[in-house]
Amino acid sequence: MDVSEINTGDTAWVLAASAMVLLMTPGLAFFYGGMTRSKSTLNMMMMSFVTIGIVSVLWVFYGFSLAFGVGDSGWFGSFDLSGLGSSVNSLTFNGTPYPIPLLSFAAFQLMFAVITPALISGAIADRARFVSWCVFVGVWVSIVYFPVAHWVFDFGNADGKGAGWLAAAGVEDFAGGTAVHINAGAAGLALAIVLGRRVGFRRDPMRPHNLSLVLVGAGLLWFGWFGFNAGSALGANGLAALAFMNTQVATAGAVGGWLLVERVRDKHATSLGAASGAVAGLVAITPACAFVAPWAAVVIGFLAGAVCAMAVGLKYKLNYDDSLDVVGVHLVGGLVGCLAIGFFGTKAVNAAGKDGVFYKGGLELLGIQAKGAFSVLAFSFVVTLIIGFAIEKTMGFRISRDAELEGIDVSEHAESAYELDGVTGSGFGGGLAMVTGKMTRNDSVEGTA
Amino acid sequence: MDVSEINTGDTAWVLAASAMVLLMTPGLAFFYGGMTRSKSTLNMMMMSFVTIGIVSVLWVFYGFSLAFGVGDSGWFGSFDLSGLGSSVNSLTFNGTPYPIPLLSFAAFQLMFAVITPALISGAIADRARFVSWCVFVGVWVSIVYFPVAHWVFDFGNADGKGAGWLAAAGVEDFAGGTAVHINAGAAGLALAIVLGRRVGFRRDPMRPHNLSLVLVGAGLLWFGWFGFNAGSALGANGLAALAFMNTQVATAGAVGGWLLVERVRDKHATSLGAASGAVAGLVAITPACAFVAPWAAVVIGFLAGAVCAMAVGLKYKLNYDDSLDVVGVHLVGGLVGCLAIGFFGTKAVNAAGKDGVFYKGGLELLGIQAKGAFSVLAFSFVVTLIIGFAIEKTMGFRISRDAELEGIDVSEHAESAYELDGVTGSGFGGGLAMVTGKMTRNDSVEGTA
Amino acid sequence: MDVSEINTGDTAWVLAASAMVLLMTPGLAFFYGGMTRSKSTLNMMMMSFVTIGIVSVLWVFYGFSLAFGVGDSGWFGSFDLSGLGSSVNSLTFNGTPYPIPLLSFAAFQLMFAVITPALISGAIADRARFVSWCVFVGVWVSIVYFPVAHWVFDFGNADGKGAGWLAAAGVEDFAGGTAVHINAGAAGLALAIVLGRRVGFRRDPMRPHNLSLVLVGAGLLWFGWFGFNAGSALGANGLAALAFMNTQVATAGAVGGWLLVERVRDKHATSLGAASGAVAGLVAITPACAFVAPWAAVVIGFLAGAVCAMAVGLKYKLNYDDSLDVVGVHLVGGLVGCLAIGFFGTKAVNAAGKDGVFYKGGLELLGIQAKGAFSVLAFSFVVTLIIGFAIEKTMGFRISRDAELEGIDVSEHAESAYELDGVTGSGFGGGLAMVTGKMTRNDSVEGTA
Amino acid sequence: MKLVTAIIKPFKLDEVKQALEAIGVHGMTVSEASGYGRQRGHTEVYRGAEYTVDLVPKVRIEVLIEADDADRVVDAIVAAAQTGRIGDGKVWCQPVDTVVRVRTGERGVDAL
Amino acid sequence: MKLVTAIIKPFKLDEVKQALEAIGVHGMTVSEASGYGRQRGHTEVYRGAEYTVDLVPKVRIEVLIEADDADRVVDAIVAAAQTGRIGDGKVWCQPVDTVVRVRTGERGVDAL
Amino acid sequence: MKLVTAIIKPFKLDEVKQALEAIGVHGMTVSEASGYGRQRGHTEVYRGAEYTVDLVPKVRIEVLIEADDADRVVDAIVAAAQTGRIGDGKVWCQPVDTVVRVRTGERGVDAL
Ligand SMILES: Nc1ncnc2c1ncn2[C@@H]1O[C@H](COP(=O)(O)OP(=O)(O)O)[C@@H](O)[C@H]1O
Ligand SMILES: Nc1ncnc2c1ncn2[C@@H]1O[C@H](COP(=O)(O)OP(=O)(O)O)[C@@H](O)[C@H]1O
Ligand SMILES: Nc1ncnc2c1ncn2[C@@H]1O[C@H](COP(=O)(O)OP(=O)(O)O)[C@@H](O)[C@H]1O
Repeated sequence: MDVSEINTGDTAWVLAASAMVLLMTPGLAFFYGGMTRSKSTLNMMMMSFVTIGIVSVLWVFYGFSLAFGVGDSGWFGSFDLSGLGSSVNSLTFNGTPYPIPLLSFAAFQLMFAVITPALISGAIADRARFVSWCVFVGVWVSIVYFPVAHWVFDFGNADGKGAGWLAAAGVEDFAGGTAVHINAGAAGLALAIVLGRRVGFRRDPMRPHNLSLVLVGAGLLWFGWFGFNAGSALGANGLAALAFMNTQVATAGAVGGWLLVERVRDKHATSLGAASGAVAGLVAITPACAFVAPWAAVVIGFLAGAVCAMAVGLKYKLNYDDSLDVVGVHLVGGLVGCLAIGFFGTKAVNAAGKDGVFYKGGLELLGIQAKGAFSVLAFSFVVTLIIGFAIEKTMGFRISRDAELEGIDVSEHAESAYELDGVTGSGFGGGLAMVTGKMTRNDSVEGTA
Repeated sequence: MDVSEINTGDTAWVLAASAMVLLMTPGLAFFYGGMTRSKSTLNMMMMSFVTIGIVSVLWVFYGFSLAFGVGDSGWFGSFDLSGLGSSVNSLTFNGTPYPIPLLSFAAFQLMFAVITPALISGAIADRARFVSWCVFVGVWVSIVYFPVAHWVFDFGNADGKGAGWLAAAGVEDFAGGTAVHINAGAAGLALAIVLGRRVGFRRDPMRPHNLSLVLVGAGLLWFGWFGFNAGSALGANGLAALAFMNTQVATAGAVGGWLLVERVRDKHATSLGAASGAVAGLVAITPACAFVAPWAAVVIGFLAGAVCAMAVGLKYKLNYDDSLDVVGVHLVGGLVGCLAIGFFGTKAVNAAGKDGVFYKGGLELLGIQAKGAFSVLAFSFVVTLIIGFAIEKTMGFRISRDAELEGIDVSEHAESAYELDGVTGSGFGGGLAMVTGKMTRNDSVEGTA
Repeated sequence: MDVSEINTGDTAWVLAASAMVLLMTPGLAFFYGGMTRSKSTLNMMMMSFVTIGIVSVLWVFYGFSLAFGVGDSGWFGSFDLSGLGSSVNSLTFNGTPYPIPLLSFAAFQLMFAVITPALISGAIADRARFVSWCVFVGVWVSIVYFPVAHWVFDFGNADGKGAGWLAAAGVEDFAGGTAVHINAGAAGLALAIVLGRRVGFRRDPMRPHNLSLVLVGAGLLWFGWFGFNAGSALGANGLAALAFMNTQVATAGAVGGWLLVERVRDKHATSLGAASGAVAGLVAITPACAFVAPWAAVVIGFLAGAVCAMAVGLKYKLNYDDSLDVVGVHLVGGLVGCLAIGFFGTKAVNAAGKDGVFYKGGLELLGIQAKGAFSVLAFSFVVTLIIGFAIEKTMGFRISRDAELEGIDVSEHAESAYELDGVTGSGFGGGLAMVTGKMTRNDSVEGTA
Repeated sequence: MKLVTAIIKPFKLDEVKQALEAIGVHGMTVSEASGYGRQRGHTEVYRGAEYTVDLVPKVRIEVLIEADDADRVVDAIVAAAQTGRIGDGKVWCQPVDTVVRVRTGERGVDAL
Repeated sequence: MKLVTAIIKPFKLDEVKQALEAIGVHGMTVSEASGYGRQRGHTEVYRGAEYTVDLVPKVRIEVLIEADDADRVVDAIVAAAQTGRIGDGKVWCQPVDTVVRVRTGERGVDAL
Repeated sequence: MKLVTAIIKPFKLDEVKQALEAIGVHGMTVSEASGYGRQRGHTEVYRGAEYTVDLVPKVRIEVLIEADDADRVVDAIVAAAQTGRIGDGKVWCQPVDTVVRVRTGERGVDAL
């Protein structure tokens, strides 16, 4: 294939979509950060931001290669793309050729690798040592995410070999219901178990400290998710448009589903519910967005919203502290979406797909989907448990009880998020903060002005 | 037209633009949400978020069809596109063929249908029952927005029939000055009348509780509006570039116009003024962006900024409580923009347009524009008044005085937006909140930890 | 060149990128606005918003022309494009022809002209008269930015003449390391000197009042920067993809570099550090993004993060009050990036570039880069100093000491950013604010309700 | 000299201020407080669980006055702050040894 | 009548509330405060400089009681708020002339 | 035992703290307040209407001291907080029956 064959329209869409997906991780940081108490919001957001840093660097050196490198295995790629040292003219091949630069494909996929571990962080809010989290992210993407991305997203080399084993098995997962959401959800459950419950879990309300911030996050996630789902078409075409439309209407349905459950159960529809419902819908439609009709997307979204609204209560019953509901939203929502394809999938909208139960396709597709979903779930849960306990036993994964009570922002980052009030935020900081000897290092606080 | 004829570049732009327009509704939520008092910000934002949900679902089932379905009428479409069940390969036809997937056109137009009712919500801040708002949105889009979108945006079927009556009359409204802004502004006025004034209107300042949030909203709106206006070219071409440039410079002019009025009148230029001015400029250039030269866009923007800055005081004079100035900004700004085309419109920049007063075109174009603007204004105002009173008389539209005083966030959503302070936000929630019997339903708050 | 030759894919990408770059300026407003104390955040954000307004208007009338107008000089353009009155069908020529509308190129470049002066504002937080700032922006872009943009970004007319003297000299600056960052950084230093130190500098901590807002800003900047860097390819191609990937991984490296320095020096990695590190990396990779390999981008980013983390302490040592570290991040980061090309630049990734020190290119490229960087630095610093002192001597540039102590938001804008608390934010404003005679102007506060 | 302290409902602040002005008291200090008592706060819902906030927002007013004015001031506050509904608050009066106006150093009644 | 004021660590508020309920005190007023004393606050880092915040978050509780109950109430608060670590706070008791319940105008003990 | 309460301008807090340290007072409790008096607050503009905020930000300081120290402490605060401009605030002194240190249960002077 010659470089002159680049399709600028496809490339434009993949570039724009990649930027949109990058924005999802800060969006997630705000969504999660607003949900914590004010004493731990910075740590929550830092977990996302540092994940962008760590995963992006590893991606250059071996991550992309491990996931998409040319090799024979269905389990992982190779090391032949390490360093991403290709010229600007290489094009993309993934099962079939795509007329977009290889680096744009690599950048797009990178954003998926970034957000997946970031999603996990919600399960361990308020209590994880920051250094341990950094180590966890590096290890986890290397032995969980990069391989699983190969399983699901690699459709093979030009020689017809090297497709991921789930991709080869016909699992339909357009944008990462398994590799991203079930994967992160299962890992979140494992880490919640490793780290244990927060002080005050099931006693204190621990309500969101800033719902505006939660909604800012939800808005940016929703926006970015169009890149995530419609960008997964790797081109600006009808498939992308279908994925786009389904993403929108499923999310709409899920907002409705969640709020309806709240209204009936609690008599009030909450803004946290609207935000959570939106995310649940986005999660559920992720695998399905290019395989179902728009009306079916509404139904899948509605189901996901309603089911997840009920699932977030499970942690209180089962007594694990999945603090910001990674399990209830991403694992459960991911399962709803992956399995729903088995029912609603139809060749009528996308000839590349299969017909599901409701389209006379029988149970075959559903079976394949279940295999994909549960394989990833089991692998991720078990390996994460091992990594988590290994870190816990060696360097320790949890901060002290006192630090947790005072707030992890102060203990891990020596910062507090807000200085809004009249006394401390008035700018008469000299009256309130005393400078320690350390300050002399750069002479910065002798009286001046 | 064959599927091979899809233009990937046009499609890429319409997809990106659609995502940008979606982001405008959360942006609007923040813009409005920051302007309310802290006790009603969540309700304000919820009105926008739930509108995304409701309208998107209706769009699938009949909304898109009612607006753009193939039929003979100039008043509404048909039901032939219900369910959006088309294959991924359908292309778009609207007056002329567009080489983009039909679903991308449907998604783009959906975002307009979403934001229009959301705009209305600003007029009734702090006091509308949430359920009544949901019902209102469903009814209003069905009998006001979907038809009006047909009037203005439908340029007819392949058989040459079915164009909207205003489109057929030659009304120039590139991106929705009439269908979106005048429509929402007139409806906002009607609802403000139906619901009546807030407790303390004209006595308490009711100043914005969070101007950072207002500016976050304004920033996202500005960004998304490029999708709104330049995306309305339905392709990546010179018209889109003209619309893009005009959008930017008109908005710039409007910030200047508004701040200048403030500076002269109040001696201070405010950040609320900058944000409001930006929105006023964006509104005014919406219909005009592809019909005028950039220098004219600056002038139109400046005028809109200055006029709207003065118009927002009207509500105090006329004693209607258009709480967040939907009338002063969207109705007035929309009128400025629609009528300005009659003066500044020129074939020199866009051969498809007409020449206005300043280009020796005489009063013809101005007359057409006035007809378009006032037709939509009158229809929207009257029908909204009827819908509003119908809801008020049946289920009730306004919350109780006590609930309003305590704050609608608590009364309608059982939430408060911020828990920032040392006592309630310290995470020692157990010390401050007592759990009612209800909690036992899911056992969630027996002492643990 | 015929209009039919427009490339819709390239155009789609440039339009999307332009919108993304516009969003950077609000993003910057939040990044800066969160870093100030709560009493001066609105002023900080207003400086950015008003800059969008002023520069956009000037751009239409002469800015674009002065930078890119057809002329013979290497120092500035001409006035032949004043008014941007071109038809929608003009295409772009800048050294070579680009199949995108001229207006899309003008819009894209406008966003650069907007953000550059906005960057400067961080150096003079809390203390600049708003009117003086407005005047400064108008003058500064006219005699500093527009010419410098010509020097660096204009590659000449169709007749082969009129390229900027630095562009002609072979300075490699893909997206504005010199014209944007070094330029703004040097100007920031000059203005910090002109305005002098804030009351309490080096005595009070003056810590960020809202780190969530800082992170929102950083997230939007990161997103928008993909448009900035990858959009500078002016097309959707391999070069854009390379720039995109490098932008991401350099930023990732910089977050790592900054946090590592903090961890070692202060024992804590802060969220302000993560946000600042990201910006430092984005700055440094800006000139280099299309000339180096991804692994080199990681290294450049890491270096920039680490060096800038140390450079922000300089102001305390040298006793100038560059309040939000425009010098430490943009000047230093810009220098790191521009000079790094001299080492890491390679034809292997981009045939249009030159080989640097590490690719057997010797010192030639490094010399050229140094010439470009220091020419812009010196010109900007000196001219800004002159403009600054001229404003200071004539209209005055600094607010009074009392106004600064009370807070510039109140003194310059008659607003305060937050009304969150129970007393003032409770909506019982009538209880807390007394209306002066002025209110009678519009009758707005006689008892009603 | 006496110190009168009042805990009232926030939306009554304006009326109390006016009532005090009316009887010639032109200074006071106001702060935020939360009240615990018979009155219960609103209900909040979080993830399907329902909470009653047991601390209710209140405003505290402190007024320094001449000893002789004590009853008049207390009565004025009570009259202005009363709604008759639970949670209206308390007003109390305490002895004060000295008062100084910081600006001038004046003591006693002159400091008011 | 007495006024008991207590400055305590914020996370002890709940236990103090329960202790007071236990001895029959059903009303109090709570507010935020910052304490300066032996206890030092946490450390914050900003741009490479390290600060120790010398004001530590505290909660202030005010309880109006009958004079005879003073010791019992003070003791109950001290017992409930004690952690034994520096910064536990202070409790003090002051005389009060009158107390009025705003809702009813009742005075003295009836107002509690 | 006495309780000295001072309402001062917020930016004077640091100087008052230092002045108290200088005369051997090492503990105090600080809180936010809003003052109403001769001093008027700043002006805010909203949608073309102008408001004068009549509550001005203040800081309240409470210091428990031995009765004998009262004058010295009051004088030190007044000296440190004075700017000579309207709104400098008030300082007053009240009797206290008992003080208890929560950490140890110590009473009276030992509790300070
Ligand atoms: N014993 C007390 N000491 C101090 N403050 C009290 C006491 N009892 C009540 N309060 C304050 O008075 C407020 C009103 O009391 P509450 O019992 O709710 O209603 P009411 O006074 O109308 O009977 C409470 O919110 C609290 O702030
Ligand atoms: N002299 C004082 N007057 C008023 N409040 C005081 C005084 N001394 C201490 N406090 C309050 O008591 C709190 C605890 O005092 P501190 O000296 O830190 O510990 P401890 O009481 O355990 O010795 C302080 O944070 C402050 O709020
Ligand atoms: N009678 C009063 N009771 C309680 N506090 C008062 C009283 N008068 C004034 N204050 C407090 O003292 C502050 C300063 O008073 P003000 O009259 O403005 O100036 P000055 O004390 O300089 O004459 C006020 O803001 C208020 O907090």
